Amino acid sequence: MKKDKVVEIEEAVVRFAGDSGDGMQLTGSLFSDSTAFAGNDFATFPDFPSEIRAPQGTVSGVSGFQIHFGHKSIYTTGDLADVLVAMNPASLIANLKWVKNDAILIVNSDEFTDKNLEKAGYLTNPLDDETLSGHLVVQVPLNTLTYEAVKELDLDNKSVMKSKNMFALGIIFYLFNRDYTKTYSFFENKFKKNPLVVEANKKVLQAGYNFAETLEVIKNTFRIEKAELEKGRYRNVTGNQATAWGLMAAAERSGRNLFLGSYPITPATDILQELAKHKQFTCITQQAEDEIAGIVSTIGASYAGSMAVTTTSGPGLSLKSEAIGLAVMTELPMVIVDVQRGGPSTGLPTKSEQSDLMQALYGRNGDAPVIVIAATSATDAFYSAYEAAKLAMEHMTPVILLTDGSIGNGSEVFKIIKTADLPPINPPIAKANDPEYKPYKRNPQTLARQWAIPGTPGLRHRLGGLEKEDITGNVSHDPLNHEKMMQLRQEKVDKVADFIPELKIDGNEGADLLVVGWGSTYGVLMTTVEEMQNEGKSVSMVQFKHIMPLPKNVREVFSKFKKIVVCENNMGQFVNYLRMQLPEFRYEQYNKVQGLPFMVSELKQKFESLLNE
Amino acid sequence: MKKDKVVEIEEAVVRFAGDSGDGMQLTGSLFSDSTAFAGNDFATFPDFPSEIRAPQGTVSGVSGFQIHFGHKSIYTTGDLADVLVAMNPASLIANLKWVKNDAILIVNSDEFTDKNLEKAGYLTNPLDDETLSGHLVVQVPLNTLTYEAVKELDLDNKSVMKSKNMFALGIIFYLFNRDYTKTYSFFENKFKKNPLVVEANKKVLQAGYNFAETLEVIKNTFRIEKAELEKGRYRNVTGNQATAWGLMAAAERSGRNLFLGSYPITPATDILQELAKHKQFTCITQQAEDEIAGIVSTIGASYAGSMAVTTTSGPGLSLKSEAIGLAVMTELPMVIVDVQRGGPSTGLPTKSEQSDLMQALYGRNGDAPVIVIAATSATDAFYSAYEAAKLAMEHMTPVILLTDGSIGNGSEVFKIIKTADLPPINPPIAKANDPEYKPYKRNPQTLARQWAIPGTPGLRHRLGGLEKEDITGNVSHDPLNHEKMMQLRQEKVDKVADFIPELKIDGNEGADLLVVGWGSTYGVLMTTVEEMQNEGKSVSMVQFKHIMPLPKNVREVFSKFKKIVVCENNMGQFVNYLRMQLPEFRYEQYNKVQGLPFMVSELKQKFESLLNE
Amino acid sequence: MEQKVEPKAITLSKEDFGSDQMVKWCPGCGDHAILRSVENVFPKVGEQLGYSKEDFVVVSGIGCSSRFPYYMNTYGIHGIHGRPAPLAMGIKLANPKLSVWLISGDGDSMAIGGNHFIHIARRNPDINYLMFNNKIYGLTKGQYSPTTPKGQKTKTSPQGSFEMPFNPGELVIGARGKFFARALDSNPKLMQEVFLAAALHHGASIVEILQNCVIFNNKIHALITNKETKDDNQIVLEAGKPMLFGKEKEKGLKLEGTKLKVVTLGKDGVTLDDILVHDPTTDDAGIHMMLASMAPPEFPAAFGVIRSVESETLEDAVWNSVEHEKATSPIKNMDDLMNSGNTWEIE
Amino acid sequence: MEQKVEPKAITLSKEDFGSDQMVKWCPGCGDHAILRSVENVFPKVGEQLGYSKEDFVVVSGIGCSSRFPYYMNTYGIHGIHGRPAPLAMGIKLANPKLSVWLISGDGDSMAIGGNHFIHIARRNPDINYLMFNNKIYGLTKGQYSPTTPKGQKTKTSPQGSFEMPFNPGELVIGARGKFFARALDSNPKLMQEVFLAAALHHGASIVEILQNCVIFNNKIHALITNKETKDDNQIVLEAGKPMLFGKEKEKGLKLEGTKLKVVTLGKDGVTLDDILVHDPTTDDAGIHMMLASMAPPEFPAAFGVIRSVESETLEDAVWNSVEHEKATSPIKNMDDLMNSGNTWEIE
Ligand SMILES: Cc1ncc(C[n+]2csc(CCOP(=O)(O)OP(=O)(O)O)c2C)c(N)n1
Ligand SMILES: Cc1ncc(C[n+]2csc(CCOP(=O)(O)OP(=O)(O)O)c2C)c(N)n1
Ligand code: SF4
Ligand code: SF4
Ligand SMILES: [Mg+2]
Ligand SMILES: [Mg+2]
Repeated sequence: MKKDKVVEIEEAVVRFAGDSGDGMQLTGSLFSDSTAFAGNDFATFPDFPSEIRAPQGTVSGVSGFQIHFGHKSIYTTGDLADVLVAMNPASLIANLKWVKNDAILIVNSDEFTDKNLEKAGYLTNPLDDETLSGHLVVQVPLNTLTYEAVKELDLDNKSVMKSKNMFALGIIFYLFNRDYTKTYSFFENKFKKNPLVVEANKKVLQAGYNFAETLEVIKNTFRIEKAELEKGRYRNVTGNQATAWGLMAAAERSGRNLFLGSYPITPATDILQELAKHKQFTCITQQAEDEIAGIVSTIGASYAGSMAVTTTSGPGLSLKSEAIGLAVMTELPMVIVDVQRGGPSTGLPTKSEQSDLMQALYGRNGDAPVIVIAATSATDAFYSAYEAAKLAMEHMTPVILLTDGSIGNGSEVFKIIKTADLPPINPPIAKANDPEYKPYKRNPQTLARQWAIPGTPGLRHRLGGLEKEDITGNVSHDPLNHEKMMQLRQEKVDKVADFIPELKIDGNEGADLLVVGWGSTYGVLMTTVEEMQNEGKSVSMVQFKHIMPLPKNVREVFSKFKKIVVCENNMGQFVNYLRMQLPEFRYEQYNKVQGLPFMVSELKQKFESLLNE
Repeated sequence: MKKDKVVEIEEAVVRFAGDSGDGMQLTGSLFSDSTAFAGNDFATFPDFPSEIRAPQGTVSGVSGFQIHFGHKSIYTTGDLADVLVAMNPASLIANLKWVKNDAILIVNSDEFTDKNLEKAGYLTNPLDDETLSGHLVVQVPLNTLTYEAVKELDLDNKSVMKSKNMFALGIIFYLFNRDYTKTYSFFENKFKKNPLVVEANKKVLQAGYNFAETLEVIKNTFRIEKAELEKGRYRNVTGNQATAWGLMAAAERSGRNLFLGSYPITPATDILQELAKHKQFTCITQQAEDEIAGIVSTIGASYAGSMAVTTTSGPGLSLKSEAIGLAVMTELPMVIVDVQRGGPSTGLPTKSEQSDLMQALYGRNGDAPVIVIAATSATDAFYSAYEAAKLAMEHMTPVILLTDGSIGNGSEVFKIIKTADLPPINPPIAKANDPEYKPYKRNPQTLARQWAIPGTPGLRHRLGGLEKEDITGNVSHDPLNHEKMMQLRQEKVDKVADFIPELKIDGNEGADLLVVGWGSTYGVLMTTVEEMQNEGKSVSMVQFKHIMPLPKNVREVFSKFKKIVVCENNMGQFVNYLRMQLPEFRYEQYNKVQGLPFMVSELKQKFESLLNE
Repeated sequence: MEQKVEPKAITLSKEDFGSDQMVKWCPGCGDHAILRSVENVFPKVGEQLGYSKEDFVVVSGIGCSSRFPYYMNTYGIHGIHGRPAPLAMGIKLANPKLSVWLISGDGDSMAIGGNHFIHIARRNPDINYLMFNNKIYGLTKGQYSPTTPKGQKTKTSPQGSFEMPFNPGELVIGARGKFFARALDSNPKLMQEVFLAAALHHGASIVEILQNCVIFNNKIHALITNKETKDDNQIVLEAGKPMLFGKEKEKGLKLEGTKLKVVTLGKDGVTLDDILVHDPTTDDAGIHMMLASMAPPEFPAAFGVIRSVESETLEDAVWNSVEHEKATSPIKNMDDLMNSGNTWEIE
Repeated sequence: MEQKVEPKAITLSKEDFGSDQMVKWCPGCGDHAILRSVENVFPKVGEQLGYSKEDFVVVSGIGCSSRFPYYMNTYGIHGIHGRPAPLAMGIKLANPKLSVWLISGDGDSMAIGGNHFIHIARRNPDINYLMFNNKIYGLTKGQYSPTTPKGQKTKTSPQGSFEMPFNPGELVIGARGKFFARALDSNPKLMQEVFLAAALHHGASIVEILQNCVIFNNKIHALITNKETKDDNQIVLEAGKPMLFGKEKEKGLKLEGTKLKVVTLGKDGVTLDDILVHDPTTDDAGIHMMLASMAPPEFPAAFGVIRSVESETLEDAVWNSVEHEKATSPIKNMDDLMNSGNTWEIE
């Protein structure tokens, strides 16, 4: 029974949920690819436990993947889902709070056995009682149908069950009118060595699609128009991948080799893994014995003339603190990427948070200023990483780039650019035998010292963590020299404000409320503020990407608003930083520290109450 | 020629300076002892290079020791010296800037050879030109006279030269009318195994004293009345020693064994060295392989029920950041002592600075609040350490105690107390087989959880760095639980404000200027403010010892003043912290980052200009 | 001070240590079997050394293996990555009467925790250190570890690892460790024997357990564990016994010049007298080093207790000193201390 | 990729490396003599391996010894405490054409830096690592270090140290290091030979230099260095030569059972044939371990190159892979990469 009715919609949120072994991340990313081919804009949000495969059927083992896609530009991963795929009772119970009131629930009814219901913590079967009322429940015996689909193939039980996620995907493809054959090439690539598995996956996917077609409960399918994106070539990137690519692009444009010294840590490891793949770009990755060795080898490589990078997440940044001080003192360029996660301590390692800001700004002994910038989205991570590297090298200083789990693991549509169109990078490399060279002589515009690279004739010099004499760089215990150097190091960072874009107000100057965010909250703040503006509310926003130094015009911008609210996923670190930097303004604050992104709905409520105060 | 004229003075500053091998630290401390016996109050300031014995005769090798003593209470180590002992040209050139215009300079003329003058960087002999005009220069051929004094003893050259500092000390003893025989017992103790050396030192000391008596240039000697100190028994302590003692007293009073896990680092090592001496108090000191092992073993010992401590300086605190997060999450008590030094990085390792405040407050991943308190003087280090340990155990949280090089190495007169008079310490130790025990159940007053010590029947539980469920302490990834626990951890620290003294204003409420300091600047700020008050200036002050949380009445205190100036030895960390915590006030700031304490003179100038603005 | 002054009469069972928490390792992970073996050994340890169930403390770092403490009903701490050794040492030094067990992975112990690993070996506190060697980072999903073979492709070594791996036994011995044993997740009997031996050894007992990570490094120990090859690729060392292996115990180890050699009894005139006899108690590190180094295909991998040398423990040295100072110091308390040395009276 | 493609014809002298900075070690400190030996060796290294004076980089941690880079006229970095190894490795990986020298102390290398120490040994980058072992923390004024003998009183061990020390050679070998040598601050000839051998060895060359700290640990090596005892307490090992020592080279080393033994030629029927011949190149660690362990009074301490085994260096492995990927990857630049895989066009 082919449905004739195709409903045109603006956007949708689909959430895939199953056991850690059910392949939900893969299912989600194949659906993202298909969404991309369909020309929609989208953003994704993977949500998985810190265990690899917690016991099957339990809530702790549930792994989720959410995608928000649409015809307009998509800035968030979606508050609540329109469609939920639940591969077992545990995924249903764990995810029901994340779906809309009238969502479509596709559940694998084969798994709703007494044992599984008990494991999930259901006292009664939700498929039989009122639990799901209001929703459109599509019960699918996924196991049975998957077996059915491949019964003529000579496949072992385990392999069959491994492909049942494709049956679910087939259903969703049908629901959104997608061409499932586009996914075939993925199978052909991934299971190159096992044609039987390729065949099975194709069959199962197709079976799912066809099955959906026959389903009575599904009254209509949905179509979302191609997004109104700028003309050009596009691809799908995760934030971590984009970060890696931004760094590689900066290495290419600056003519330096890239060196990465890093120690694996969730959710930053992907950057290391991505860079490790690209030795052909003379991208040297060293998996260090720990985070300290990671950054210290980075300092060594920077001294030796590489575009040097270290990547980590919160606890790893803690371990790097002492060495960041050495980088500050030696004034060597490097990018330190912190993909923030839920803290403190080991905290919530697979959840996202913005709580390393203070650590990035101040987490080391002595007054040791560095540039701090924060990426605002997965695609922006590309540009932020590029800019971080450019600033590091041109200003001869470490730069801390803050992203977070939601950016790093999330994916978005990325417009492919030409590397040549990126701004040039010109590190101040000292010339061989330059008689004027002095290790701590500075460029008057940037206050950057020169980069004199070992092996270069005529520039031998020594660096180190003891206080250095101005100009000569000799060790100095002189009291006034120390004070001068403290000021110079701070001024060098402050002067970067001359080289970064000014803050841009989204909305009217002088609106009743200025919403302030930084980093990854951009999408959700933006969506909220735009919605409210469309509703006629007097709300504007600014999103900070440059944190140390702040853009030059902040004071001017803030002074145009009577009420300022700073929103962030921590206990109030940026708002406190603003209180320090711009004490003349009064700031309201709104914080969410749940390891989860803000929702448009909760932000709206907060802003409205502020407007009504 | 016995001088009849004894001039009564209120106070004096003496500075001993010589090569690193000349024993100036010892000379200074023997003079301090004698000052103590004389009943004066005093404070000392050692000033030595980071090299052990830099080349003899060079400025880099100069080691200095300053003592400020008097009849009234002494709060500073003195701006400029009344008397300088200079054992060679290098010590003269390096220290001349630290003496008053009409100082007495006692110089070892034997060392003013062409070679030594050149090494020191003198083009002409300062003893022969106008360099020292205005000063009373006492040229003493110290080497010759020392030889002379012990020529009948069968002593090798090296041993003879090693005792020449005692000749200088003899002179100073004479100048200040001291009983040099009191120092004999020190020789007898120190050189127990070598009676010849005891004899030599006695002879040389006496010879110096007698020689001074014959000197024509010395027209009179000085006497300083006994200080008006409270009745009681006194002794001399350095800040590091006082810190160690405060900790040991807390262990004794709380009935816990003391455990210290620490890695040596200047200027904190003395605390480890002091505690290592007292195994008889069941004071277990473990010199760890690094700072991380130091704090982590401390966490282990705390879990096992010890009063656990780790000590370090700035770069070491950086290394401990990650583990502090674990201590916050496990809510285990411990004291983390940071004896701050000049930063950033290795910086100025033997100089003092207050620049680890931000690191102490925020230097770790996630929002991870701990109690932060700062000692205000060498003697206060005893009480601060005691209080830190009390707060840690009673509130079940890590406490960071900030001291600095000037406190740690400086010494002061300490009034001996009875341990029984210290406030009691009652850690919330869980009772065996308590059926109500839950790992994260809290005391409603303090929000402290209970301390359940391994080996105790019926309380088995597991701690760790992953987010914990409220009450049960089980691992929890629940979003709302996480937010709740974040708040609880912060509130627990905030509530400490109910258990610490309120801020006390020195001076009038509503004075034209409120001087604000924290930690080690107390003495010099106090001296300055009192002097100005005596001059009729409208200046008051408050000194912060409790930083996180701030005393409850800060807001009330600040609101009584129109102008507030925050003074500190860093680039403005506390003033920024105040801007965050109490954004409603306007703060002026005065910073000195030279590895040197403030001088009364420069503070006065600043405060006067603020008053005149 | 002796570790236990008066051994209590104690009866314990496996159930005393079973936890109510869900065990969240992957199905098929070698960690499950290790957990079971530890649960089986604790009652014996308690009974033989006089520890009651509250005296056991299980400490770990971070990694799949390090979730262990949550899965046992004992006192326990799950620490931070790489730092289980100082955590355990702090506990043991603070209270030597506890039975301290340390659980760690190859990354936790030898990557970020390498320094503490060698220092605990050298310092010799009486701690039982179980190191789960799956030659991969499990929890972070498949990066190479310091024990991953050179050339192996992993997520962070897509061209094959460039690094020579550590051999944990060699490292322990090089760090002057006094006890090293090796076990296998698939051999519970051997595990339990080795764990008990570790517990009975008074000092830092480091046990490497070859553990299979089914998800990210499946069959990494296959050469050693495969049914077909295992008799030729494993030798279980026993104190005082000749070093024989093979299906029929027909092969043995011999020292030839300065090197070990595999020989076959009866071949080339080799007799039982030529075969080395295992002495785990000699302090001489050379031979233990050779045994720990052995690896297929040239040699069988050695299992069982390879080295077990008596030596003063850290906590005994420390606490003996405490007792001595208590007995001899004239300064008994803080009041004594404050009033000692140079003091003066103001009236 | 070979370390040096085309050796340049280079002439250098000691003066090329002399610094204008004041050397601030204590008079009489062993560090002075080591500095002079290094200044003497660099010209030879440059000439033999084709490094010009700008190709030398001297890297260190923190400690008295670690002030070294300031006292030479080369490129140099004085790092942070314990981290010279990753600093040096970063430099060498970034530019394998540099001659990288690492200077460190016993505390810097084996206390806080212990992890990096064992990892550099395992990874085998071509770095020359000179570790000054004065068995004490010099710069912080006299605390015990990981090589301080058990029982020694120091500022932090007033009752005598409670800890078994490391033997650096054992640690290097246990970490699978390929080169270990030992030298003495008071023997410049031996130092220079050993430093040159370290430079010529392609891989991580770790040299322990017994160094005297006159201020805080004077005469700690006296048993080895004393005029009266030194012939009996030192053996200088040479490749291919029998292991003989003593004033008249009358004593030698023999393997008895699994252990080394000191024997006297002519006594008990001992002949030159019984004496072990030194082979630094065998990969077998057992015998090198025994040699590194030797210490008076039972044995002479071994000097010279104890172990020198060829093995691929880290940077060769990495850069060979770079060359290979450059040659074979179809993706040549970022534009290629961005356009690879799944992309789509919006018109
Ligand atoms: C400071 C820090 N760095 C990195 C990590 C990330 N991390 C967690 S476990 C782990 C390695 C796990 O490997 P292993 O120790 O071998 O244990 P396994 O999971 O294999 O049992 C890493 C790198 C972390 N949690 N903390
Ligand atoms: C992070 C850190 N911890 C501690 C110190 C203090 N510190 C400086 S050098 C040193 C040890 C020096 O001993 P060693 O490495 O043996 O060198 P030596 O001075 O004996 O040559 C210590 C503990 C430091 N500078 N940084
Ligand atoms: S990832 Fe590997 S080591 Fe971790 S639980 Fe799963 S199988 Fe075990
Ligand atoms: S303290 Fe010791 S190691 Fe340091 S310079 Fe002086 S003698 Fe040398
Ligand atoms: Mg592992
Ligand atoms: Mg040393």
